[in-house]
Amino acid sequence: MIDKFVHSMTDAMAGIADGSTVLLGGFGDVGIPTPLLNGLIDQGARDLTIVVVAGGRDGSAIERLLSLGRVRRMVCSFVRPASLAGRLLQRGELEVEIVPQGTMAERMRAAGAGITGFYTPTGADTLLADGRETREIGGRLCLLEYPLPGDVALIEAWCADRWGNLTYRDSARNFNPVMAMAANLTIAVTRNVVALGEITPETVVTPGIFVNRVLHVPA
Amino acid sequence: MIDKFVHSMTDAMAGIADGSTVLLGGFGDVGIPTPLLNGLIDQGARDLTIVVVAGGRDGSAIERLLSLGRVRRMVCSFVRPASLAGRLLQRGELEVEIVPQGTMAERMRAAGAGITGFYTPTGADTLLADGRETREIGGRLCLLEYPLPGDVALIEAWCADRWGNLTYRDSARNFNPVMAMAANLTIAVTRNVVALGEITPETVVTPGIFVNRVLHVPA
Amino acid sequence: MADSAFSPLDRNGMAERAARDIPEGWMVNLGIGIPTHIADFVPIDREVIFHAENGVIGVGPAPSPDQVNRFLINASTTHVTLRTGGSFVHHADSFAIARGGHLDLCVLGAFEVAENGDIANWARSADEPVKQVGGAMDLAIGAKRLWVVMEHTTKDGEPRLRRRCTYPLTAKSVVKRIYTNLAVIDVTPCGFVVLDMIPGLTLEALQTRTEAKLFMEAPR
Amino acid sequence: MADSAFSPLDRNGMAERAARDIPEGWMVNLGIGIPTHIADFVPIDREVIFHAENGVIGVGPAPSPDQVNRFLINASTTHVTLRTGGSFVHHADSFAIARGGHLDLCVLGAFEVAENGDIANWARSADEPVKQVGGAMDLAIGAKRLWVVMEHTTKDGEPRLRRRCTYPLTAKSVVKRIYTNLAVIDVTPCGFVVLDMIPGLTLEALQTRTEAKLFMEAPR
Repeated sequence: MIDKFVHSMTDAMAGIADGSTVLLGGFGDVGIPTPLLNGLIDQGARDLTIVVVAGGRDGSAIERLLSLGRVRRMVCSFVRPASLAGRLLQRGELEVEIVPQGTMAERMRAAGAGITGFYTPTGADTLLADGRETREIGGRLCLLEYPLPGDVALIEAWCADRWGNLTYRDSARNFNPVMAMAANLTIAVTRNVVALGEITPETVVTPGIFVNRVLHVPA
Repeated sequence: MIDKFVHSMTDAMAGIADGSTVLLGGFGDVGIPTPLLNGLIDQGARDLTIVVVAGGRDGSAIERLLSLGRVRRMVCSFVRPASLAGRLLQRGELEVEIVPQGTMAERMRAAGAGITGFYTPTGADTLLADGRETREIGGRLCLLEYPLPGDVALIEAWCADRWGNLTYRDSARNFNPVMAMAANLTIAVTRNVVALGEITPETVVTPGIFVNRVLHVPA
Repeated sequence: MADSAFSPLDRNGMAERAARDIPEGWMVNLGIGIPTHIADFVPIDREVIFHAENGVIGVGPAPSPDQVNRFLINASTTHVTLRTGGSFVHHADSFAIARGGHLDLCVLGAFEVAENGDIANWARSADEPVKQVGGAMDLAIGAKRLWVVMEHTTKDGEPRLRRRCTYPLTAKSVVKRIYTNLAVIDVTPCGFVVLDMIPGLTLEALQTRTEAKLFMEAPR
Repeated sequence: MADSAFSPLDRNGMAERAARDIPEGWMVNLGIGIPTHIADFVPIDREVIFHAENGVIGVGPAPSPDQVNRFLINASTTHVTLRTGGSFVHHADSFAIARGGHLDLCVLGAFEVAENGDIANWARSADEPVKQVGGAMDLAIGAKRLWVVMEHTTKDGEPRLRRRCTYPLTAKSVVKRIYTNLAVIDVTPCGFVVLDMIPGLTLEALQTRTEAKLFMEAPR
């Protein structure tokens, strides 16, 4: 019987190695897998590359991970100068790769979809293209982008079943389904557990094939 | 009030020009927008390029469109030699571009997503790559593919509301949502009409923004 | 500049002015800042579908304090409601919408717009160590139309409507129209064409606040 | 070939043999032809998730004639059922699964397999005017493992296990294992390694039916 539920945070975090690239779901305060981030902090992996939309709000688990010096590199679409990430960056204590938000999502989708590179007009006429390969396609300057895969994805779901089929609540969907398909090891925290089949076949958002472990942490 | 329903086949087919590229949903006998194909036959547009997974079964509306000489070119993933499309091809009366099925889907997705080109290992080591641009990425030979947009997409839905939000039934989903996003003019036939809001926000498969016209043809 | 027989629009005034020009049926993305407030001035019975790049299609008005759904925010991370008919998509699909030309309109704030349609809205200098790109570059190149809402000049009176942008670009040749606190200006192949000015403002006075040359169509 | 003290497997026998090696929990795509029948030999309580490239995840057994759902077919366009826990995705997502390495296994039919793992399964000649590619190229390059199920030789007795494929390739260096009516053979960096043969067949007899060199691990 396929059963992707794990029953402890230790089991959920098992095997996350130092130096891993970790994709972190969420946008704003919504859809962030905070219990798993706290689990990662306790688990101890360091020298991490994290991929997350933004640098983490004051008081967030991401900020705590940064403050503990566990992150070497952050791939994100923006950093506020006044945030911890902004200060670490200015002090040279954090590498940051700034990626347009849509390109960031698309690079992860490419990783999950076996697309080994793609061209996009996004950013092609900007200083983000400095020194990079561009190509004119249909009269538009386009930038060559490569996939952004994760060793691990930490995501938040609303409902999950034992196959790892997931749904999301409202705008908590955001990056979570994209990251689920882009990582070798996808770990979901879910607010709700349902029996197999309760999520109807037409309404599964992330098929369980993209999910390796599910931890139930009630709301 | 936004209302994408049209109330006659004439209105549904209005403006489809000679020489158009028409994306045709469906796989096997499932999810084919047969009423719209019949509408297209009556509407009269010719010199068409059609994009469809396969050459059309005997007795199908696609075969009828072909038999009337309305198709100049077909982009598809396979043609049976014994089919009408196969015979037209062998007689030099039909241009055919054979595309691996996943690449075909991805090229339409790229068209809909503003991706101006992508690399895939699919077909890179085969004669489909003859004379085409390849690139080694991460040690794998990859083929450069370009978007496959439609002037028109004809698709089949299960439920639709007046904003053009759509759901599909079972495996009738197939190419339909991908084609919906890849065409300038997306025309859906739906078996069922529901009030706005009856398709819950989490279960909309094709948001109405991808849909221009909806025709109700009860099952 | 001794002319003062006019009152520049405030933020709400600019948002209201832009809202007037958005017809029913458009799919519209509103950027952070003043653009977000445009939705407040589109009457609910004029069906405009607002897209938020965090995957919300059909953003509705702000909720009353007792009706906040903490799972439902817009791209400014403000709590919103969802209109009947709205739906959710994931981030890759949401930016497929933005980049793929499915937005009839995107409205962004900016530091500067040039007469060739270039926009600069994400960094004040190429050397800034801390960068804030977000989704603006994807939206700017992808929407069918890009409008900008911004103050006509900086606080120090420096013009924001430029011959060429002085700040790092967000995208080239994309802005179609600018709503400022003083005027509505189209960006055309011939440059900036003034469509509308606030009462009491003269074209000469507007030109003194604008680096690039302004044009005005002859009245008919 | 006077040896006849063995009975080659029939199509069901080959499917049954391959089914034995598929463990619970794998996500598996089965190609058209004999591979499709492998599912019939995986007991329902061994949870294997079958993927059909037309967007079905969790393909179940064939329906009884009175339970056919005409909206539910597999990639061979045969009516199927859906297992509890199954789901539907669209074609682009379905091939993202195939190409993106999310299939633990794909099993295809083939005309030929070479000792370097090349597979030829879509055209008998480069000059064939009518081509049938389908989804095989995407599946062949994308799955974590590619197995092939095919007759060991053609009807005319020509070998299908080749030093190099003579037909146009579907993909290079991808086949990991071959199930024929005579044997189970791994494709390794050293070439073809025989894992299993039908009773009564000798390695010598198998080699006479195989173009490329066969190896067998020493028994322990």
